[in-house]
Amino acid sequence: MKILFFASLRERLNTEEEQWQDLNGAQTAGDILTQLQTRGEPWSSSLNTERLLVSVNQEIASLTTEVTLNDELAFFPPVTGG
Amino acid sequence: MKILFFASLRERLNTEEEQWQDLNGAQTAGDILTQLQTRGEPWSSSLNTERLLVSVNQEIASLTTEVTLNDELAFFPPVTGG
Amino acid sequence: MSKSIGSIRIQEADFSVDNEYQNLRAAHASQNGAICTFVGLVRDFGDKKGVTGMYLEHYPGMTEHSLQQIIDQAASRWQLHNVSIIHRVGQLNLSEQIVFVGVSSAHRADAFASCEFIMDYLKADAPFWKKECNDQGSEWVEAKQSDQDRAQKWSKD
Amino acid sequence: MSKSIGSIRIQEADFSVDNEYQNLRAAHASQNGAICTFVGLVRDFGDKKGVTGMYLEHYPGMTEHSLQQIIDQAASRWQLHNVSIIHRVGQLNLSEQIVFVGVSSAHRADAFASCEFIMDYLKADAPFWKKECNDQGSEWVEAKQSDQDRAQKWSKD
Repeated sequence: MKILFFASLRERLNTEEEQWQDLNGAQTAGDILTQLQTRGEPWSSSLNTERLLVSVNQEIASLTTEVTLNDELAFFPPVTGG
Repeated sequence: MKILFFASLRERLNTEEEQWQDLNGAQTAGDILTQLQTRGEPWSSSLNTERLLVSVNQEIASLTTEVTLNDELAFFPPVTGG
Repeated sequence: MSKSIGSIRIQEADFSVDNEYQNLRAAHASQNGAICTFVGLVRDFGDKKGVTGMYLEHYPGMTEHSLQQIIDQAASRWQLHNVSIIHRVGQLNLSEQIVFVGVSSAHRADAFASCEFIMDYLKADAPFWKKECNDQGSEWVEAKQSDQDRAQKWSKD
Repeated sequence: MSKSIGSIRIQEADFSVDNEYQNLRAAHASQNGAICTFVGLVRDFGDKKGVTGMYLEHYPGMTEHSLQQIIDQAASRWQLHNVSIIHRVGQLNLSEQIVFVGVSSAHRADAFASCEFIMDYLKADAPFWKKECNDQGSEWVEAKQSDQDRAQKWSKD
């Protein structure tokens, strides 16, 4: 699984991309988020926001969206283009 | 008084402008219209339409708008620009 | 009443959308967040097929006066930096440019709304008349009730 | 489902509004009655004063996908001939062009509505993020609830 982070979230985590070879039992986007949050700071506070968006395979998704090892996930703040 | 006619009305009357030296008692735009209509054809039928617009001194007016000898009147069909 | 803004031109000559856009962009340059432009073109199917062009007549003097009133209304209703209106008259061929309306503002909502408002009132109120030329000859275009209705709807908001 | 229309470009380079307008005008030339364009520019006062520019980040791939979905929605809702979207990314200075949306149609109502619809959804849904640069440094722009609200209002119509 590829996991991407963008904008302020990318900067706070100092990470733009991870590759996972094993989902460690995660079945949903929310399960992935929980695993990231348990890493401690800055992960726990940066990923613990009500305004965090998630996409699965480049489509906006929710924390209940099911995921597999082949998916591309991304976490990012609300968009501000245009 | 200057009286102007535009577009289809100008063509049907074959007149684009008249100069009046005397209002013959006319006090409103409607009085002027009545005098024009009494000329017979093509005036009576061309000026006898519900969709005729009138302006006084280049502002949209109504048949009850008062007029004087110094005014510029115009009669025309509904506009179709843009 | 504040000073009127806006540039209004009635002309036979064609116009450059790029010139108008660049002028809108240059004025208030660092404060412009949004520029909305509209161009109306002579098209193939209006009320009938086979259109080869059109002839546009206007009421000189009243036209400019009427368009300035429309701009003034828009400027009192939305926060606008600049407005440019060009309307061509005379003989126009198929696919030629007829009318340009451009608006610059800080915010996109103001730019979009005012540009559409100006076009709607231009079509409903400004003294222009179109004669459509087709294979069979030429005919004055009938005014559409829908154009009156579109202008009307702004007063309900 | 009909074939998708629209041109979408995400680029660092500046763009020419005139080129885009001329392309929209040339395609379906005799059937275009209305072309509406919108340009968003870097402006001086957003959430704070002293803006010197901005940095734009995006999610490559998802951005294009998201914009195509917005165009498809617009094309299913209004009669459109063509749509062009350009969104710049990277470093932009004050008063530079950020985004272009242009729409051609037979009728002005369709052109205006779809152009504004596309901008509203672009701002609410497309994965772009702005970092505002000012005298004090740089800061990510906070998303505005009003942008979500503006997109929402189209679903009520």
